[in-house]
Amino acid sequence: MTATVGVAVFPGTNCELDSIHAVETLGGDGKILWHSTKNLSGVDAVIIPGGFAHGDYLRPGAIARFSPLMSAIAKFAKNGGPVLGICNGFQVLTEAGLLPGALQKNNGLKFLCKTVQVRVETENTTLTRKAEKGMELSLPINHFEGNFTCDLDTLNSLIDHDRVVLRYCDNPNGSIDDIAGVCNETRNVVGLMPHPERACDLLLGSEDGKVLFESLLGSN
Amino acid sequence: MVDSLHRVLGLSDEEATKIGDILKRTPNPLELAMYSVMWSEHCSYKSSRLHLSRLPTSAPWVLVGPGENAGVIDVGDGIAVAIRIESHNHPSAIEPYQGAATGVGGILRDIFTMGARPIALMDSLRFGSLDDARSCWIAEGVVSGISGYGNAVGVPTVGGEIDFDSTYQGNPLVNVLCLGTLPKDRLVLGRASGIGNLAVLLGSSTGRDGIGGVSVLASAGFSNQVDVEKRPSVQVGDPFEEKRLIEACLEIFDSNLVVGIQDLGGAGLTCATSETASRGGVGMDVDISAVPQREPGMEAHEIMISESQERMLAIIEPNNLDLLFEICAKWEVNANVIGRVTAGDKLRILDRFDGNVLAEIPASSLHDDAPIYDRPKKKPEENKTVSSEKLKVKSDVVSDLLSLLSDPSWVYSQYDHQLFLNTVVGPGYDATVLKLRDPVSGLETNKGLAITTDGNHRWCAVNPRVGTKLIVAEGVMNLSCVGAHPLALVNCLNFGNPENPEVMWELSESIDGMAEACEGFGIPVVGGNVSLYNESSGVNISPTPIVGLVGKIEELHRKPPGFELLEGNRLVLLGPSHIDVGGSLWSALHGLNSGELIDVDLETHKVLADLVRSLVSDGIIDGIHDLSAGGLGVALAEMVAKSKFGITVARIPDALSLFGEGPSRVLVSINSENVNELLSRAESANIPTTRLGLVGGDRFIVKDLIDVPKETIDLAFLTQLPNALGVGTVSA
Amino acid sequence: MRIGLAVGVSLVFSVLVDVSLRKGIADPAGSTIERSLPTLGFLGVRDVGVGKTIRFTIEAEGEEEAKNKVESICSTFLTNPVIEEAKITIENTDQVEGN
Amino acid sequence: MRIGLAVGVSLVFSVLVDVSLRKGIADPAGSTIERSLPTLGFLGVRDVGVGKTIRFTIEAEGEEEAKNKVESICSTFLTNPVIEEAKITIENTDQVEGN
Ligand SMILES: Nc1ncnc2c1ncn2[C@@H]1O[C@H](COP(=O)(O)OP(=O)(O)O)[C@@H](O)[C@H]1O
Ligand SMILES: [Mg+2]
Repeated sequence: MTATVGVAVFPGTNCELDSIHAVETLGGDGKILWHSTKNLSGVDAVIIPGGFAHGDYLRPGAIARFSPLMSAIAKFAKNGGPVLGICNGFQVLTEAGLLPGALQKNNGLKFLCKTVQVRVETENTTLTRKAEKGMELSLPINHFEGNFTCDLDTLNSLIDHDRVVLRYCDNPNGSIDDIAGVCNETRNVVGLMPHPERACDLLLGSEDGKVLFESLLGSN
Repeated sequence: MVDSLHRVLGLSDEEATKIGDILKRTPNPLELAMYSVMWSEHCSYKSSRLHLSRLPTSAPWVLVGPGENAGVIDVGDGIAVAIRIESHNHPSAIEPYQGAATGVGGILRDIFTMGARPIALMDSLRFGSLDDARSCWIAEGVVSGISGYGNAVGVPTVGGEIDFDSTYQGNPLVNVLCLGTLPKDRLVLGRASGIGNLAVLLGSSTGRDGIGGVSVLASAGFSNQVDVEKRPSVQVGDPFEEKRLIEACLEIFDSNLVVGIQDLGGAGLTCATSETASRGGVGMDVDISAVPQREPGMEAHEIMISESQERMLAIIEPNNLDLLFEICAKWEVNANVIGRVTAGDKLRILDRFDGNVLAEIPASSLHDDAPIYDRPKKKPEENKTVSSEKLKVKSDVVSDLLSLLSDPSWVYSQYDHQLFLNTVVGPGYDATVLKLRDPVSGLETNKGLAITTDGNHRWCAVNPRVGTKLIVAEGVMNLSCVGAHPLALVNCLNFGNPENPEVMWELSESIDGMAEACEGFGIPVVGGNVSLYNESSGVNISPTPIVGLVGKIEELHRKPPGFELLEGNRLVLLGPSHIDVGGSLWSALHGLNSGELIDVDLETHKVLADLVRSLVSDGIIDGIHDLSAGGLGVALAEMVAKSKFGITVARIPDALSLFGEGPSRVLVSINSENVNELLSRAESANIPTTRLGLVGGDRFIVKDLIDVPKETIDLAFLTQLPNALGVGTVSA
Repeated sequence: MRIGLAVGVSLVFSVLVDVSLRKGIADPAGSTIERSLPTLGFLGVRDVGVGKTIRFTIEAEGEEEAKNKVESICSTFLTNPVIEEAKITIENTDQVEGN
Repeated sequence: MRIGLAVGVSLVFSVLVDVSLRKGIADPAGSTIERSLPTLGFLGVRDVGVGKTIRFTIEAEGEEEAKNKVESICSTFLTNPVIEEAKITIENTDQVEGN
């Protein structure tokens, strides 16, 4: 079965082709979804990829979340469709209220591009069902605003409901409770700061992202 | 009044007279302003053009040489590569973040102007010493600016250089290189042709940005204490606008809508309109009222020379206008028809298309008639030779080694260096390796591109001719270390005030050295940039030519060795043993900047480069690093700091052998089983070898000289930059 | 409210939105500045907080309408209520604009 | 200046630095926000400018010293006067602190 994955593109998005490449390496079909459309044309899953939607002006994701495409994605998610937000995509999802919390500037106020170790904290999401809890993955991060924050009640509820999807082994950016990725209540919407699409090729350093895309592709 | 206006604008009396002769009348102030920006050093290369013509520029694979916005070479498989390097030194001195950011924006436009998608940036940076607070502030801001713009515009910064030396106090260097790929048949050139065609301005509106920036900022030195109010207005970059502009332009090229296109850089509209017209052998009418303006009340000359960022000028046939508008609307890029291609050779500036003529100039005179100066040259007094004896007495080997180590990862971890999934070897090694993909389909070709930037002002200060040869040689060896052979070179010549005969001599010598090396290695120079007047408070910087080399890897099926040291590896030094302290990093550490430079034997260097390339591509060695600044000691320590093991080496009798610098030397780490293969290959190539020692343990041991824990090396390497620069500013 | 304005004619208000982080939300920018100041030789600085301002002009028929409009722009767009709060200042610029 | 304070005892001042871009300098963030507002359904907004605020407390022996310190922090660290200008507001918090 070939899953078709829609990849959202806002002006300023830049990881769309990389995400499509990863999806296609794993046997899926990638399809660009332009921000002004409301039509998801029957895709099986949606990726909101990394980049700088609308230049990240005001706040990352603040303008993008108003696009027609985002209302379509919200509806898709509400009906149980798998949605993955990577980096800027994670920021868009929090701004849109599809995921809790917010992403602030990194501690140390520097953009960070490097490979980090993250730990899979739950297998029970559309992104991790083929991974194993406790598994460590080597994934690149690439962000200035990746410092996940939320109030204590939200944090406790995330923990109590097993909604922390990934944690950093060595926190690079100050994220609360080392959180690198979270999911929504129904576990079909996942946001994470690391870039799994950059970790699907040994020649580029790591293949650890594959298990995440395999989960997403086989997850409906 | 008008006759002194030309001086205020930076034109000499002779230049003003020449303008009168061209026009056969007295120029009006607008015309004078246009000549002044186009005849500035920055735009006209009036002091360097004569000398640049000595560089070799052709090879069968060169599609476009110097003179266009970027050089373009054929790399096979129907793919071409566009490459260019440019400086943004003076703007970065006063507003580091925006100066560097707009430098990135400018070089990107040079690349996509050619029809190429920019896929990689490199930055070559020079700042005053790390113990100077202002220099640190500048360094921090520049790195943030490159990070802020490059990351957001979505082009990875995959490598570069950074160095600190008091010669750059008050005058930092910010050179940025960009490389793009294009289908060979999509090449677009910056010319207007076809009478009646339209000139369409794409992108940002025009403000009073960098008014006089070209002539004032780039062509005259300034002192450290610039009066805030008198500072020319600084350009602010908008990477989001540029990203949309890139996508819109590439879509416009794919739809075959343009006759020619030109980016707006130095001298803004004046340069773009006159350059496209004169290259196409036509004239152009420009309606300044059609130019969208950011501020009210802008005057004609402000509009014509504004350096507002993120703008392009497309020349199109009128029947393609609607399609062009459609693509621009999709990408939310403003597009306005501001000019018409006319018969004849006149560039006319009008207040409306049927309105008053504000200026009328032969378009080509702004370029072709620009003055060329053969400025006087004078060889400086002979340098006194540094005595290595004196250095030996002064130095403590361990602490010297630790002071010479510096890990640039503090810089490049702020840059997205992975976007587009090409980066096989990222920053931090001898050269960057990218996958070569088909620019249209994105499919891999199983071939690779390698890029490196190199410069060394210490060598060039001692001997600009030999120093420049050595830099080119280093670039060639860096490419070999990742298995690539060189295809083309671009350069940025950062020098002091050309009105100083000694600076002119340095420039001329440096160009001769570059020409000699490029001819010897068979590498064409496909582009470059000259930045003069790098001085502050009357002191010129040391000559700093920077070269960027691009090479090709024919089969990229495994990661090149990198700095890896594996337990049990043997360490072998390849190449001649001739070294000295002249121009070395070690002597600079002790405040000595003179001495002799050992010339590179181009033949030997080529043979070694071939040997190294074959060792790398045949997978015989585990780790490799060419010897450069800091000599053998720094190369060993860098390899140790980047791997898990220590080393024990011998046959290094003294500090001079450890830190001396000489050409054509490469350090390899190799499995003991492969050592004989290595030695026999070296022997048949007639390359001397020295077996240095072993990898293993957790100490850094140079018999009878150094014995410290590996951690000491790691710590010195890792902490130097963060400790000095980590503090930072908050402006972003 | 002015008297005598034709229907559809708007007043122009100038607006300052002063955005700061909610109490209890960590402020990485503020703490980075606070940490760096002593190394630059500036002592005795505490409780650094970094926020942003958005200034603009807005057309409305009156102060009340302006206030409502700005509040709605603020809460839906200019701030992220999960972490930020805003103080709004509105001034009538006395400019009248036709439409 | 208060009377009766022991030597070396400082007052604490609360400071607001309001940083904005100088006139004529391009403001990409402001113009992007302005361009997007109509599509979000908000009309009549113009001249959007984005700036930042830095709030902190500082110890000094008096208002004059506080002012000098803040100005120096501002121009050397918090802003670059080439493109930004800062408005400084200082208030005495009436707190006294030993040192
Ligand atoms: N400013 C910079 N930006 C990005 N990468 C850098 C920068 N400075 C250094 N690097 C990376 O660090 C590595 C080491 O740099 P350098 O010491 O100049 O190398 P070498 O002496 O071998 O030419 C290079 O591979 C380079 O790509
Ligand atoms: Mg090198």
